[in-house]
Amino acid sequence: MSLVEIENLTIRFGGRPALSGLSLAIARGERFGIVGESGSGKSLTALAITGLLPDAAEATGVIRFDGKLLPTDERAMAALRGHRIGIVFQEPMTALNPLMRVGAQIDEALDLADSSTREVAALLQEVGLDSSHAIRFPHQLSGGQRQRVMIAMALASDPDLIIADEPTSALDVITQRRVLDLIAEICDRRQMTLIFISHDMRAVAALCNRVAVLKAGELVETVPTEDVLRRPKAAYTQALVDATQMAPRANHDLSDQDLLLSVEGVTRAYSRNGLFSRRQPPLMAVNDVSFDVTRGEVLALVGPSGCGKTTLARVIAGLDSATSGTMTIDSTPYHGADLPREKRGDISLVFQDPFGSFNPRLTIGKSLAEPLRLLPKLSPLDREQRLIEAIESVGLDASMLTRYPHEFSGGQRQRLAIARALVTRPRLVVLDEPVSALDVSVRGAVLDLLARLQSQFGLTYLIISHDLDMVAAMADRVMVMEAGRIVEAGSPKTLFADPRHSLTKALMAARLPDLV
Amino acid sequence: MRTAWMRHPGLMLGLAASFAFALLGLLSLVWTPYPIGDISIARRFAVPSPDHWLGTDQLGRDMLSLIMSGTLTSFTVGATAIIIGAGIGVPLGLAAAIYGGPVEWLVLRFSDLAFAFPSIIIAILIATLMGPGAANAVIAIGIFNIPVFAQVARGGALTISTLDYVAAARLAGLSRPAIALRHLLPNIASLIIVQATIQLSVGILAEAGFSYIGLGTQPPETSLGLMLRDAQNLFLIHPWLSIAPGLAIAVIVIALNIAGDGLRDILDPRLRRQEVGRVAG
Amino acid sequence: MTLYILRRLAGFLVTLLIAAAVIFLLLDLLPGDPARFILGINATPESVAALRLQMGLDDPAILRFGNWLLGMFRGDFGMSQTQKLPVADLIAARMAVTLPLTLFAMVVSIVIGLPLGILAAMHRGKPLDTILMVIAQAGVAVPNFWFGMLLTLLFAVILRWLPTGGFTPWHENPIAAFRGLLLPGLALALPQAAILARVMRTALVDVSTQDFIRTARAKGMTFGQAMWRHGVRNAFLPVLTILGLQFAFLIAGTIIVENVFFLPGLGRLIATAVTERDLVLVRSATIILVLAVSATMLIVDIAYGFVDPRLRERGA
Amino acid sequence: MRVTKSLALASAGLLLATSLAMAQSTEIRVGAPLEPPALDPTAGAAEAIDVVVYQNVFEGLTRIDQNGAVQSGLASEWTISEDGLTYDFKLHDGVTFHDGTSFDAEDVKFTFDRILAENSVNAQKALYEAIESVTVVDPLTVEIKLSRPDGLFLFNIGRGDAVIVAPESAENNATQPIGTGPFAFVQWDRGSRVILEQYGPYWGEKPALTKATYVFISDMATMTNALLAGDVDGTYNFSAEALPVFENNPQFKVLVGTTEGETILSTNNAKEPFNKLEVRQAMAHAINRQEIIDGATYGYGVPIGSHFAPHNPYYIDLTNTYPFDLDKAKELLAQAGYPDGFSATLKLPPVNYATVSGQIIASDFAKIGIKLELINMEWAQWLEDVFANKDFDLTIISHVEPFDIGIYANPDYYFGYNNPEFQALNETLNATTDEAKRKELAQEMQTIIAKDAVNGYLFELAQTGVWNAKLDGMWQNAPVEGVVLRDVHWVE
Repeated sequence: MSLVEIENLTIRFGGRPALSGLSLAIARGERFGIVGESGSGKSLTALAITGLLPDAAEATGVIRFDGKLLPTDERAMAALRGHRIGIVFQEPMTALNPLMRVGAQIDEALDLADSSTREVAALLQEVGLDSSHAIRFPHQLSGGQRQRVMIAMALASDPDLIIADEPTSALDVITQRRVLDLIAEICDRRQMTLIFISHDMRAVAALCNRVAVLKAGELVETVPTEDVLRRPKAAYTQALVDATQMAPRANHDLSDQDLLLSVEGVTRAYSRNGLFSRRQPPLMAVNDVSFDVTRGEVLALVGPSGCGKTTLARVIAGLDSATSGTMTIDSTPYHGADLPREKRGDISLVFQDPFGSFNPRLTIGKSLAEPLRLLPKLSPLDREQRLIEAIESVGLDASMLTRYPHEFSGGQRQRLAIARALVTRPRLVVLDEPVSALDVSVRGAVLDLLARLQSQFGLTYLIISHDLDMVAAMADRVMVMEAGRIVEAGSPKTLFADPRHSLTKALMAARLPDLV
Repeated sequence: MRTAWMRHPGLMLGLAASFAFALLGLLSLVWTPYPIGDISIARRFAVPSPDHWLGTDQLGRDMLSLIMSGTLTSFTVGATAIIIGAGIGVPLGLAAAIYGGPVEWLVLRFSDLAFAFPSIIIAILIATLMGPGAANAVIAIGIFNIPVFAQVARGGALTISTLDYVAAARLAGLSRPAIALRHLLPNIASLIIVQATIQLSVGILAEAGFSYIGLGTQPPETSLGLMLRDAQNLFLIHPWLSIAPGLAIAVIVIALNIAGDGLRDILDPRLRRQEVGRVAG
Repeated sequence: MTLYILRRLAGFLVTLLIAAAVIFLLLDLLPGDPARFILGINATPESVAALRLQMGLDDPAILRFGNWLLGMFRGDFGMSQTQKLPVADLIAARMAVTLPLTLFAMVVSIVIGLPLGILAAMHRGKPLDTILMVIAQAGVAVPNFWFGMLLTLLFAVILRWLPTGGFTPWHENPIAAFRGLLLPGLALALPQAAILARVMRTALVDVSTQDFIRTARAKGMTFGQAMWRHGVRNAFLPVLTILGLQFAFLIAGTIIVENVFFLPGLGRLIATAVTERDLVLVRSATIILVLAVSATMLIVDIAYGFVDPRLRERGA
Repeated sequence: MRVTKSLALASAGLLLATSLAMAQSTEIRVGAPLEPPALDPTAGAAEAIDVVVYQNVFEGLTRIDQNGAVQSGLASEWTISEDGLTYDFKLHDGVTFHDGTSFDAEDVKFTFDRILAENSVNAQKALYEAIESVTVVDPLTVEIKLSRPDGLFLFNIGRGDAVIVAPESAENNATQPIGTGPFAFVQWDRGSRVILEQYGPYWGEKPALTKATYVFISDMATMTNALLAGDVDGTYNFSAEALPVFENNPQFKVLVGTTEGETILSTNNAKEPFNKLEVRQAMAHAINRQEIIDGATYGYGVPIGSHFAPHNPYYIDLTNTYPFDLDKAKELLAQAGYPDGFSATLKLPPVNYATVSGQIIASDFAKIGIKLELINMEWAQWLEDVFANKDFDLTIISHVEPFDIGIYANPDYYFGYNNPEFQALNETLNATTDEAKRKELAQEMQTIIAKDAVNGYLFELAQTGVWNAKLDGMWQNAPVEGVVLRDVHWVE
């Protein structure tokens, strides 16, 4: 008998369907994956099963848990959640009460489950945390630790079903893998049913026996995991699977190219001393980093979150300044924000988040034209020409220049962000996680675009990322960074085949298995 | 956008009532049924009639004319105080947000200082300095408004300056003031507009309070607060003289508040209300 | 935490020092001769000159400022020029009215405002919410002096339950003293309660969309339980700011209500002292007021630190 | 609305009756609109001081009764020399101050020496400058010598400014007043009330009241409520506009009496264009006295045509010197060279009669082309600007000193009137003791300033007290400032 049965579930917001006619049956003990891109309705499905849909949602259809209809009474539904369903949400940052010690929050879950046997310490141990963490506040824990606390809370009632909604997408690679392994291990040990919701086909494949693929609120197909990978019936599923693998691009021959940027002993320290505080050693976000970038090269910088890679990118781009050390571009030395105005056009930066990178009150044309202030000699006609050239080079139409940012999708915005980075015809483009905020299906296209632009304009790329597969595909050379230092460097092939440093090894180990 | 406006009956009502009163006030600049300086003891305390729709006051002046003119004064005081408050507070808040460091520290201290002087004390001191009058109500309320707007502007600007387009503008070589003008200000404008409607209602109430204790508007000018003050001794004999301006104040303030709430919902549903500015009464 | 408090304390002291300078400068600019005011319209110029000398009005400004600051450090706030009493005593006597009145009004506004705000937030979008918020709108919109008059008419003139105003000192008859504060306390508290109810409701509605509320519900709580156990405490942070400002407002801004109820409060002391040009009294009373207000803000800041564990570590 | 009102008043009346039955006592609570800054009547001009202490706590050698006549005070009798320069006062025996010290001639000498000392801070020092010497003849006899005859001397020493104080306690009288009166000061809750209690060892006839509390209520609407609720038993000068609340209420009595307050439109005679007689005459013709009296005092003020109190026996009615006539006013303005009028400022002190009269006058003056800008000021600033620095065009003020027409003889006085003829008359008046002659002189002086239209003469302020109907013995008139409680008592 199925533990969870969904029949013809439709969820509307203000009359518009966000999920239409979904029917699923999830067997006891099964590990079931729901995969889809943003807006596919996958999270709504989880909320519907747990009775946590927002007030504005109008749901029709039938959901049965353990053969019984979900209770309509709020108290009974809450009791059901408290005793039989455990839930792990996406954002460990905000999903815990910031004002309450985590031990108390777990204890509360134990209380609500009327479970007298289990103890907070035992639960913490089960999720791999020392019991001393119980007295901490959420902000005193790392993202991975917080997510473990969430899992401990979900386990408190010894539930029949655990629902994990994108539990790892806010975590870095290594932590992500550990949390996934933990979930798998616990499900095995406790013989729990799992519903795992993700946009990442590989994570789903690594964890689940069966997968439902959702697209724009509709079920595409429900298939056993192996079938998805080997013989995806639907074209959309195929596309999702394809997006997980990237064909390596041809390496560039850089032997006769000259030096573009050299970084020497760059350190960025943040003072932690306040007006009255005792002396504390400064925080070394970037610690004595030196490397060269050759013209035409694609250099990648990888590392876990907080390793200092973004700080380094901002220093190189001139947004932040090094505490010590110098950088030289085209024999012009600088330290960061003191990058001379006439040189600023040579370096540009593409940001991670396509939604925050455009001023909603300016037209795309005005935003794209902003960097042209660095080239005051340009005639108005030339400027116009530059804009058209830039927007067309990223595959968009010149008529879009008069539109506003909210009229574009995430993928289009990232193209526009790239266009803005190109408008001054820079030589070095720093790309900070250029695709990680995009839906998987458009990542490939954006990477293709980047590759094409590089060869077309002879650009040099410095790519900041935690995504080893993307790096392996794009980069000529990879540097691995940990705690502000570069710990290992080399071509992706040699580096990934034979990692020396423990971090590189950990990164490699955390990679989810390829699908094919 | 249009549908959003239509879906908000409260906003429409609030805006309509606010504008109606504002227009009534503006109309008094060019026309009132009777001149407000037209005193005639013989016809005082007249009840509402076709000649005097709202009756006459203790000096025989036409109540409707007084309410029109008083509304104008109340709005003018509130609005001028907002211009002072926003005109100084917003640049200060923006400066604090974009420069940080000592500038921010100074602005925060200045905010503390301005908050530490209760506006009524400022009003008393200014009244003694320059003589009582609407101008000193404007200044006292204006000074109170400065830190309110500074906080709103700083908070909004800090949120926005973490967004990538601000970093992009810095890469494009824009100076900090230019970034503040081009990127921050337009994006916190809705915050400021919403706060302004709240401060307008606060200002109108505060003007009434100041006039009530004799620090605000002085005759022969009139304001709704002054009318209340003049009428309060007569409350047991001629209650209408108090009820009319009192109702006008309440309706205007409620209308502005409803409009402010609605505007916030429409302009940016995520905006946090700044009730800070309301604790001035 | 210590660091956090120290930083706040430094800001507090700087604010006070600047405030003292501002007050002194302002008062020095005031037109009107205190001596002339005391002696009135028929006084001879010699009498006025004699009194000026007696009051020390002819000393240079710097000297007077210095003396004032030094005096305050020693806890000596000077002598009132018109009342011939130590300023500290005068202020202490007024505080015996203003402080209890403020606290009473605070308590009433909290007791009324917070539950109503919570109630409205729990019934968000339902008729009860609408009704409560309409009442709150009206509460915010009615001038408090007007409201005070109506309260007096009803409870003092018609029903005769309470005095129309005035204040019996605590040591004489504490019950009479408290009865004297009831109506002014209510007149002050109800508009503030309306503001609090609105703030509380907004804060709770904001919190109700937060992820941790969903987490709490996932643990097995109903929405109400989740809001009660996790929402209220988090929503209390913005409310705390408003409470601090309200305390500041009440302690100083009660002049109007003090007038309506002829209470010997601090606000009226300052107002009268200004009209009488009792500069020593005005500046000392004002700086004490500023001190009280700033101290309240300081306490609110520190309270924030206690409520919010994130703040006490960041130290900023 | 009307229903609510009568309901409120009816139930108020009902409850008042019951509560009064219980409150029948020998105590009184007097509502006073102003709180005194200090309680020493010899070191401040504030009316509020005299309201509390005059003849209650402090007494002078003579005292003024409610009709303005001089009665014996601490001096039981006195003789005046032929030339009017030497006064011999016989003092009452057995008089003690409230601190127990005894009163004798030394205290009298101390009091006057203190008033006349170089560092004196007495507000009315000028009134006593004719005193040449004060001599202690024996403990119960004092001789005062004047440098010139002064017809008002006995009146002046009966004022609050010349009450007798003791050297032991004079310094602290501001906060801890010690006098010889029937009531002793008990306590002052600042901002709230002053409590007096009957002084047991009082030398004279004991008053009926044992305790009196002055409650300070500045807000007239609040005063109304306090009266209605029975929180105060009466007030000596209630705002005229709200009197109808009490006029037909049997629980209250309204006492309408006279004061010495000549309310005038003070004019800066030294300044263009007010130095022109025609301009002043034109303004006088444009003053609608009855309208002002109705508007500012609700008909309680008494019209005056010169600077003199109508209840004074020397008064002559000059209100028709320049009757209200706008055409005549315009004509006179044209003659003066201002056919289109002019602009001027009218500085107003913060009192109701001034702000309302000011608006009415501005409204009427506008009709003859004189555009007045009303400037409202605080007292301190008014005193400084208008009174001390003479920086004004017009102002409205009530001169509350009794028999103060002599101010017109001082060319340095703030309204700047300089008329040698008038000054000579004033000298003669001061030196004259013959009643008939004095009256003649005074009337001539009244006529001169009326004809010269020195100031706009508006009305004599009335005193409108509201008291519990069962109280008796309050002063109806206010010949001097003060709320004298000596005769006040409850009746059944």
